[in-house]
Amino acid sequence: MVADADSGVEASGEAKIAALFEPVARIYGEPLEQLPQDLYIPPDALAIMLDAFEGPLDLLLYLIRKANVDILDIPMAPLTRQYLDYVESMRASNLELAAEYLVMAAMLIEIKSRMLLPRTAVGEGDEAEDPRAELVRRLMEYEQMKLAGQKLNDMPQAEREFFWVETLVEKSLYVRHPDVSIDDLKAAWMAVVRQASLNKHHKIGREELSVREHMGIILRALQERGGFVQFETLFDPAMGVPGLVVHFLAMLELGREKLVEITQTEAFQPIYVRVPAGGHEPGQKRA
Amino acid sequence: MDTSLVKSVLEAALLAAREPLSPSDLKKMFDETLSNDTLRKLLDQLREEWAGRPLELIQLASGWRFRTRAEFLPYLERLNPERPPKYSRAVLETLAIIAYRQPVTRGDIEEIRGVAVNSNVVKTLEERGWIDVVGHRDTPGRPALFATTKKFLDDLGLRSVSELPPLEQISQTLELNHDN
Amino acid sequence: MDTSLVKSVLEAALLAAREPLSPSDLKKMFDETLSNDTLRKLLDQLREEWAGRPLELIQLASGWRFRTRAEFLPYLERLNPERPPKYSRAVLETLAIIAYRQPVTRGDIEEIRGVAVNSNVVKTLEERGWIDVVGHRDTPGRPALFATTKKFLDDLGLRSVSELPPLEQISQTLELNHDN
Repeated sequence: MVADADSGVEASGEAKIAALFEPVARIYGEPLEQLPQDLYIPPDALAIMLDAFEGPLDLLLYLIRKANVDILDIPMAPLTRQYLDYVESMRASNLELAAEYLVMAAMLIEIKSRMLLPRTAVGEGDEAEDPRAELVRRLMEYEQMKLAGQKLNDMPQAEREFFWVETLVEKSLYVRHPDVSIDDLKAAWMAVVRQASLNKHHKIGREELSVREHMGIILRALQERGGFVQFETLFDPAMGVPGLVVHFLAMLELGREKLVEITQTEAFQPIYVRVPAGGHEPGQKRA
Repeated sequence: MDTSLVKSVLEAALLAAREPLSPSDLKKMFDETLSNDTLRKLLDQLREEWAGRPLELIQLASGWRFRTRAEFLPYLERLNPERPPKYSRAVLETLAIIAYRQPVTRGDIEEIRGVAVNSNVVKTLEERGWIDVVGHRDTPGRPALFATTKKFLDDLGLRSVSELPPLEQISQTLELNHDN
Repeated sequence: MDTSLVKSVLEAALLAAREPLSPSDLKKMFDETLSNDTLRKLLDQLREEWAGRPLELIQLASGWRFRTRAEFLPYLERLNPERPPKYSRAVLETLAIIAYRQPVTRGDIEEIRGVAVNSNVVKTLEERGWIDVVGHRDTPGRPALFATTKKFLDDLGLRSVSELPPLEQISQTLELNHDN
């Protein structure tokens, strides 16, 4: 099995074979079945010819199409003679001939001889099968696939007729932050508590947690407003009574922890809340 | 989420993707559930918005993708001197048989073409990612069954094998066959 | 050649290119000579036309190319999710201490955890916008007091710190754990 030995890249194509055959047809100007026996094709050209055909079916199709005969009623005798002429010329030129060509030659001869015999019906009502039927079926299927291959080749193909769009995505432009859930936080806090065995002496309840949050709120407000404000201005009635109570407790806790100084010059005078001495520099973020 | 933002996200994703994006890929980007209808409508709108522009949004076997319009090829090909090779007739015929008759064994291909199939031909198509082995026929030797891939359809801009060009009705006689 | 066609060709090439395209690459596509000025003007026009859209045309050392705008990256990321990054134990514990014991100094955190607090840990949380300095304790060195921010509450879906799981519950869980 030697035919079809290509690596996928177009070698010479049909143009060459057409060029080869055209002068022959013109010189003799007759239908193919009457081509002379001594048709001479130079060995070099034969090699190209063999390359140009994709096998015996391709060669047969070429001969049939060239002769413009009905594929359903192939004149077997001239076709076989034609085919054998080519195969013989190739053999005479010592070209290595693929086995398929010889198998096809045998097949053609067999069909031709069966054509000479009277046909016998296989069963009642059955029409005797034409000895050419299988060959015709194969030729037609092959031709269909050959044309389909050309059509596929004619279709627009990615990277040949069009290009896919694939614009740059610079992942570094987006930093993905880790997700933290309340459960993660709880687990972390439990680990801290367990590790420090704080669970006995550092009970922090729900209320106390809001107190601690409000401590932050007061400190933040104080910082935003220059570190010295009147006590009442830190209380927003919108907080509601429970909110105001927690806020007040937070204020007391801040005082106890010496995080703020709460001052009043004398009774009934305004109360001031301020960042403890040592001063607060506005805009300062870190100590 | 604002519809025009959803559309912009879809556009950004489709312009940046290395592969066609399926509807389920596209929906994955949003917290809110996007119905198939809405998605389809937005994709159609995008396609229309790009109508007079250099790209076209097309639907392929494996999803949606933007590609350059064919009329820009003469310019763009000057940028990419390296192009996919032209395939030989052996490769094209083998591809056609696999595409139209799939799944087929190498033996089936040889039967139709009437010649042995060179292993380079199969390799060429496999390396292009256009065919692969989808199983084995339960006959002696358990020959591999070849079929075309999604990439083959994508590269040809097709949604399914049924969109392949219809097979030629073989005429009994051809007026003029070898006119090339 | 019509200017708007030249611009469309430039747009198609830049959208389809895998690599940045240099001015000389871009000029290669046209038979007519394109001056640097004209090219530059057309590229600037393209950049403006894409102003409100999901891509931006950027100029790099090696040439021009389209890039997905940063605000779309969070959506695109969901198409190929990478393993989500995680905070170290030190970061989580520090955050927990600040959340439950705010306002606290770094010294407080170190005392509770029993180890020094790496400044990267605090920086990580500050850069995330989850903690900030709300004041200074009036002790030598005036250490900064850290508290959690509104962004922290928003990001965790809390209305207030008091919605964090209360410690009673945690203690119970701990006791249960001790029983095992």
